[in-house]
Amino acid sequence: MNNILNEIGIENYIFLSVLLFCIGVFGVLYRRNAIIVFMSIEIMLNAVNLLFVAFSTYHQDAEGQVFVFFSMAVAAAEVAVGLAILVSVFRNLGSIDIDNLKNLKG
Amino acid sequence: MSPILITFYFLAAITLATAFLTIYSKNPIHSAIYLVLCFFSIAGHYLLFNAQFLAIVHIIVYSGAIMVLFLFTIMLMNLNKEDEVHKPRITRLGAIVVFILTSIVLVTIFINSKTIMGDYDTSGEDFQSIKKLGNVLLNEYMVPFEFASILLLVAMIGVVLLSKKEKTEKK
Amino acid sequence: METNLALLLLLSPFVGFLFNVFFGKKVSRTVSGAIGTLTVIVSFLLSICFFAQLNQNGKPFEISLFDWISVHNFKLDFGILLDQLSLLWLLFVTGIGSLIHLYSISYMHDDENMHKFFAYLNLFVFFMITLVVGNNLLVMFIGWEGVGLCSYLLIGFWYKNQDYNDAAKKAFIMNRVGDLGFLIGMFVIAALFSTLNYTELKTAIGHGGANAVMLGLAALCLFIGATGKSAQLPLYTWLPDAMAGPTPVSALIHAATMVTAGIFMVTRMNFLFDLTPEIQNIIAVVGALTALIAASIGLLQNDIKKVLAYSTVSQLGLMFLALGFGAYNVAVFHVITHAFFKACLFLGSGSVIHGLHGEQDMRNMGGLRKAMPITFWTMMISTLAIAGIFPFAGFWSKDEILMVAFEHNKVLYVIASIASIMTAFYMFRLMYLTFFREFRGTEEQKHHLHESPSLITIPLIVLAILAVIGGAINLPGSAWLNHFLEPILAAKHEEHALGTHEFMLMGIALAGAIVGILWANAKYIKQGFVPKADAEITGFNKTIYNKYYVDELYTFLIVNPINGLANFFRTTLEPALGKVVYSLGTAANGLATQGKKLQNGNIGLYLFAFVIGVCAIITYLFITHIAQ
Amino acid sequence: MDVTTILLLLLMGSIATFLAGDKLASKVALLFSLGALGLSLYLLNSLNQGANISFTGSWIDYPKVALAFKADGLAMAMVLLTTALTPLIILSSLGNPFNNSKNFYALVLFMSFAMTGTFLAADGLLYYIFWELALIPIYFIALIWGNGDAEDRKKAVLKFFIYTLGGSLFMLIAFAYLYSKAGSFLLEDLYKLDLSATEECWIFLAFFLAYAIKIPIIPFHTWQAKVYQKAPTVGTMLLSGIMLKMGLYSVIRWQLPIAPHAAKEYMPILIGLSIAGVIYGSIVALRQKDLKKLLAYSSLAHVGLIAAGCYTLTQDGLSGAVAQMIAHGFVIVGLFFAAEIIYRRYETRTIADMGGIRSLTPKFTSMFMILVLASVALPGTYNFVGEFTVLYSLSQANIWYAVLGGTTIILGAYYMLKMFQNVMLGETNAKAFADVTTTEAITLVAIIAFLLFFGLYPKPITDLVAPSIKEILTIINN
Repeated sequence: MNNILNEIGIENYIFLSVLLFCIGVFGVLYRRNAIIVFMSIEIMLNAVNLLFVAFSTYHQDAEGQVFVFFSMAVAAAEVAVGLAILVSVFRNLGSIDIDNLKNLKG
Repeated sequence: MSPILITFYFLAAITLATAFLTIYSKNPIHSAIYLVLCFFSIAGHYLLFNAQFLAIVHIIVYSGAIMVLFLFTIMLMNLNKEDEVHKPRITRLGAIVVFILTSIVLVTIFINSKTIMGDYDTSGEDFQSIKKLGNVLLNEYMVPFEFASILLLVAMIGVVLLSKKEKTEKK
Repeated sequence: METNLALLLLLSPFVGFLFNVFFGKKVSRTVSGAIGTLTVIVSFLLSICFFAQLNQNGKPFEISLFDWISVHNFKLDFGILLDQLSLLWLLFVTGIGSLIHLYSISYMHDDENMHKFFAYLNLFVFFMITLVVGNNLLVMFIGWEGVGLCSYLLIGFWYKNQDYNDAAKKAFIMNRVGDLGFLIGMFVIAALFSTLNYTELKTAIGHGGANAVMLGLAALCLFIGATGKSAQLPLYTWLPDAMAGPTPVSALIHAATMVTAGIFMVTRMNFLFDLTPEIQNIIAVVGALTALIAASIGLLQNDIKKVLAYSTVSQLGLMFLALGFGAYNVAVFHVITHAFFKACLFLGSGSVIHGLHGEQDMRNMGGLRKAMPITFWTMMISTLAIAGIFPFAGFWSKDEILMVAFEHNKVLYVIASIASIMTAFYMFRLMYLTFFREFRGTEEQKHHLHESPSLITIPLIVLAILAVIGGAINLPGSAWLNHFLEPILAAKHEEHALGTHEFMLMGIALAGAIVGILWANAKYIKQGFVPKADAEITGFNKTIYNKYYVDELYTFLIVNPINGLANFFRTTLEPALGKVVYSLGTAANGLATQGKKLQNGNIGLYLFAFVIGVCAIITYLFITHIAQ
Repeated sequence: MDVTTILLLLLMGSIATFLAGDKLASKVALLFSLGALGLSLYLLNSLNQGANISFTGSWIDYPKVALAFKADGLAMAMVLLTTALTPLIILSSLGNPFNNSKNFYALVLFMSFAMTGTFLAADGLLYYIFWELALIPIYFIALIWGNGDAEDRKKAVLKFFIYTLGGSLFMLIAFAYLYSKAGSFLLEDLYKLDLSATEECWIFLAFFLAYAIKIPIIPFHTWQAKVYQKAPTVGTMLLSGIMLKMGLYSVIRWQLPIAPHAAKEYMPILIGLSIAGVIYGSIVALRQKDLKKLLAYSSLAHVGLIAAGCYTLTQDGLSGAVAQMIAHGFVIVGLFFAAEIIYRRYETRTIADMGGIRSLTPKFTSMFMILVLASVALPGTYNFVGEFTVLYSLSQANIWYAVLGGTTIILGAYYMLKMFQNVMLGETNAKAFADVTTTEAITLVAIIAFLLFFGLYPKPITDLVAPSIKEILTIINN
C-alpha cells in the first residue's frame, strides 16, 4: 500500500495543524464566552491529534494513534467536567462571561 | 495534482474555515454547528490516512458525545441569543496580534527546521487496523488504558457532583 | 619569710576592708574603726621593718607572685618591688594613713555608715600600696585605677546628695581620661621593649636605640596619665570638687597620697623621662602654669576646703615643675613635706568644720583661736610651713624647687615665685578669716564652739611636729634623701653647695612669703575685710571666684557636644538607621503591592500572558538552537 | 566520651522539661543545665589530659554533610560559657512567674543546645543548622514572654528574626559556593581551599553580613536595643550573654581562616567599623532613659571592641577577644539581672523613676557596683584582662585604633556611673526595696566571683584558648 504522505507531504499536515492550533489560541483570546473558549480548546486538541496521526503514518507505527485515543479520552473527561463547572458557575453567577469571573483576584 | 492532494486541500480548507467560523460566529449554536463540521473534516483527514478506527471513534466521541454536551449546555444556559458583548477593541486587537505572532513563530520554526522531502518509508505492514491497535492498546498500554477508564469514571462522578444543586450551602 | 611579710604588708588593709564589709555593721562603730586603723598600722610597722632592712643592706626586695596577663611578646606577672622609692612612699602613705584613720574614728563617729567609710578607706590604702609596691607598670595601673575607684566611692560617700555624686563621677571620669593616656603609654612602652617591669625597662632603655619619637610619645602619654591623677592642667578641675567627700578623705586621698601618684609614676619612670627633654619641658611648663592658676583661684575662695584644694593643686604644680627639670629628688622631698603639712591643714579644717557642725564657709567663721587652741596652733605651724617660712619643712622643699627653677628657666622661676607669694597670702587669709577677730556665725553655733576630742587633736599634733621637722630629711648639706634615692634615679644630680647665690635665693623666697603674709595681714586684720556675698563679687574677682569659668568651658566644649551628639544619635540617627533597614521591608512590600495588581483575576489577561510567554520561550529556545 | 553527650543532655533536658509540667519545669531545667555544666567541666578536664573529645560521624551522603563536632580549647571555652551561663540564667528567672513555664524553660534549654551546637560544629551545614536553630527559641521567648505593648514587641521581634535570618542566608550562599568548590562542608576541607582573591572577597562579605548583624557591628545593630528592651530578661541574657558571642566566635572559627586574605585586605575598614561601634554605642548609651536599652548600647560598645580585636588577626587580638567575650558574657548577664531585680521591685525600667535604692539595700548595691565596675573594666576584673589585651593588640596595629577604642574606658565610665548614680544613689525613694533574695544573691555572687577570680588569675582560660588560636593563626597566615 502506498504511503499517503508521498502524495501530500508531511509539511502540509504540519502547517494545517499549526494553523488550526493558532486559530484555537486566537479563539481563546478573542472570545469572552466560556463555552466558545472551550470549543477553541477542543480545536487545539484536535490540531494536535491530527499531527499525531500524521506522524503515526510517517513512522508507520501505531503508538501515535494510541495517543490520540488517550487524548480523546482525556478530552472527553475534560469537557464533561469543564461544562459541569460552567453550568454550576452559570447557576451561581448568571453568566459565563470569563471577564466576570474574577474570584481569583488576589 | 492528484485527487488525493485535491481532497486534502479541500478538507483542509473546510477544517480551517469551519474552525474560524466557530470562533467568529456570534451565536453559540452556530459555533457549535461549525465545530461539528470541523470535526467531521478532521475525521475525513483520518480516513485519508486510512485510520478508520480513529475516524470512527473521533466521530462518535467528538461529534457525537462532546458536541451534544456542548449543545445541551448552550441550551441549558439559554445562550442561543446573540447577546454577547464583545471584548474591548484593544483586547480584540491584541488577540489578533497574538494570533499572527503565534502563527508566525510556529510557522517560522517549522520552516526553519529540517523539512522532510521526497520518499517516505512504506513498511507495508499493517499498523493501524483495529486488530493491531487493539493488540497494542491491551498489551503495551494496558495500564494507561485502564486508567483512562478510571479517569472517565471519575469525571462522570465529578460531573454528577458538580451539577447537583447545592442545597446545603444555600441554607 | 620576707615574702610573707611583704604579702602581709600588702594585704593587711585588704583584710580590714573585708572585715568592715562583712562584719562592720555587726560590731560597734569604734571596733570597726579600730580594726580599720590597726590594719593600716600593721602595714606601717612592716614598712618600717623593710625600710630598716633596706637601709642596712641597700638591696631592693623583689618577688613575683603569679603570672597575670600574657600577650604575644611578653608575660606580665603580679610582682612586688620594695626599693627606696616605694618604701619611702609606703612610709608616708601608711604613716599618714594610720593617723588619718585614727582621726576618722572620732570624726566619723556620728555617721551611721562608718563601717563603710573605714572599708573604703582601707581599700584605698590597699590599692595605694599596690600602686606603690608593684614591680611593673600594669600592677601600678591596678592600684592607679583602684585608688581612683576609692576616691570615687569616698567623694560620693554621702550619696544622698546628688551634687556630691556628680563630683565623684567627675573625679572618676577625669581620672579615666588620664588613665587612657597611661594605658596608651604602657602600650607604646610594651611595644618598644616587650616588658613593663621597671628593672628590665631600665636596662632596656639604658641600652638606647629606641625610636626617640616613640619614646616621646610614651612619655607624653604617661604624663597625661599623671595629669589626671595629680590634678594638673588641663585635668585639674576634679580635685576642688572632690572636697565633697568627708574631710579625712580630702586629707588622705586628695592631699597627701593619691594625688602624688603622678609624681611617683614620673619618678619611677625617670629613666624614660630623662631621655625625652621635650616632654620634660612640657611637664615643667604645665606644672608652673598649674601652680600659678590654681594659686590665683585660691586667692578668693571662701570655702575653707576649696582654698586648701587649690593650694594642693598649686603645690602639685610646683612638684611637677621640679620633675620637669629632672630634679626628681626635689619633687619627692616636696611630696613628703607637703604630705605632712597639707594633711595637717586638712585635718585642722576638718576639726574646725566638726566644731561648727558642718559649716565650711569662712565668711561665717572667725575668732576660733580661743575656742580651739590646739587646732589653731597646729594649723598655724602648717600654714607657716606651706608659706615657706624658715625653718619649717615647707621652706626647705619649696626653696629647692625654686632654686632648681632658677637654674633652668628664669621665666618659670618667676611664675613659681609669684605662685608661692600667692600661697602665703591665701593661706594666711584662711587663717585670719577662720581664727582671728570675732566669730561671725550664728549664736547657736557660737554656743557650741569647742575644741575637738583628743583622737582628732593627736594626729594634728603629730603632723604639726612633722611639718616643723620634716625638712630635716633633706637639709642642704646633709641631703639624706638625695643619697637615699640615688640608686633609683638614673641621672646624677649635683648637690647644691650653699653659696651666696643660694642664700640669696632663699632670702628672696622668704621675703616673698613674708610679703604675702603682710599683704594678707593688712587686708584681713588691719582693715577687717570680710569677703562679700557671692552675688556682690564683680569684675575680674568674679572671674577668679568662678575659677576662670574653666568648668563652664569644659562643659561647653566637651560635655555639651557629647551630650548633643548623644541626643542627635538617639533621636535622629538611630531611627534613621532603623528606617534604612525597614526600607528593605517596605520595598518588598511595595513590590508585592505592584505585583498584586497583576494578579487581578482577569482570565483574559492571564491567557494573554500565558500565550505570549509560551511564544517567548519557544522563540528563545529556537534562537539558541539556531545559534548552535 | 565526647562532646555530643553535652548536646544530647541539653536536648534531653529540653524534652524532659517540656514533659515535666509547669510546676517542675524550672527545677528540671536547672538540674539539666547544671548537669551539662558538670559534663562540660569533666570533658574539659579530659581535654586537658590530652583525650580526644571531638566527634565525627557521617550523616547525609548527598550532599555530603558530616556530623562533625570539633572540641578544641576555643570551642570548649565557648561551650563552658554557654553551659555556665545557662544555669545562672535559669536561676535568675526563678523569681519570675511565667505562664506555661514548661514551654519557656524547654525553649531556654533548647536554645542552649543550639548554641552549644553552633560552637562545636565543624561542618559547615551542620553549623548553619545550629546557627539558625538558635534563632527559633529566642524568637518565641521574646514574642510570648516579652514585655511592653504586644504589637510593638511583635514588630521588634519580627524585625530581629527576619533581619538576622536574612543576613544568615548570605552565609548559606557562601557555604553553598564553598561546597561546590571543596565538595565537602568539613571545616578542615574548607580551611584547605585555595580561593581566588575575588572569591575570597565575596565569601568574606557574605559571612560578614551574617556576623555583623548577629554581633552586631554598626550600622547593622538597629534590631538590638528594641529587642533587648522587649524581650524578657532571660531572653535578653541569652541574647547578649551568649548569642552575640556566636557571631564573634564564628568570625574567629569560620570567617577569618576561610577568607584570610580578604580579612587582611579589609582590616582597616573592619577595625574602623568596629571602633566606630564602640564610640557610637557609648555615646548613644549616654542618653538612654531605659535601663535595658542603656545596657543594650553598652553591649554594642563592648562587642565592637571585641570585634576590633578579632579583626586585628593577631594572637593578642584573638585571645583578648575571647577573654573579653567570656567576661562580657558574664558581666552583661549580671547587669541585666540587676535591672531585672530592680524591675521586680519597682515595676519600671525607666531610670528617672528609680533612685535612692542604695540606702535601702546595701548588699544589692555592692554587687551592682562591682558589676558596673567590671563593665567599665576596672583592673582586677576579668573584663580588664580582655580589654587590656584587645587594646594592646589594637595599639600594635595602629596606635590611633587604641586611642579611639580606648575612649570606651572614658565614655563607658561616664554612662555607667551616670546610670548607677541615677538608679542607686540620691535621696531615698519613698518606695520600699527588699534586699536580694537568696537565689538572686547566689546568681550575682557566682558571676562576681568568676569575674574577680579570673581577673586576677586569667591564666587557665588563656592557656586553654591559646593553642587553638595559634592553630587558626597559622591557617590565616599561610
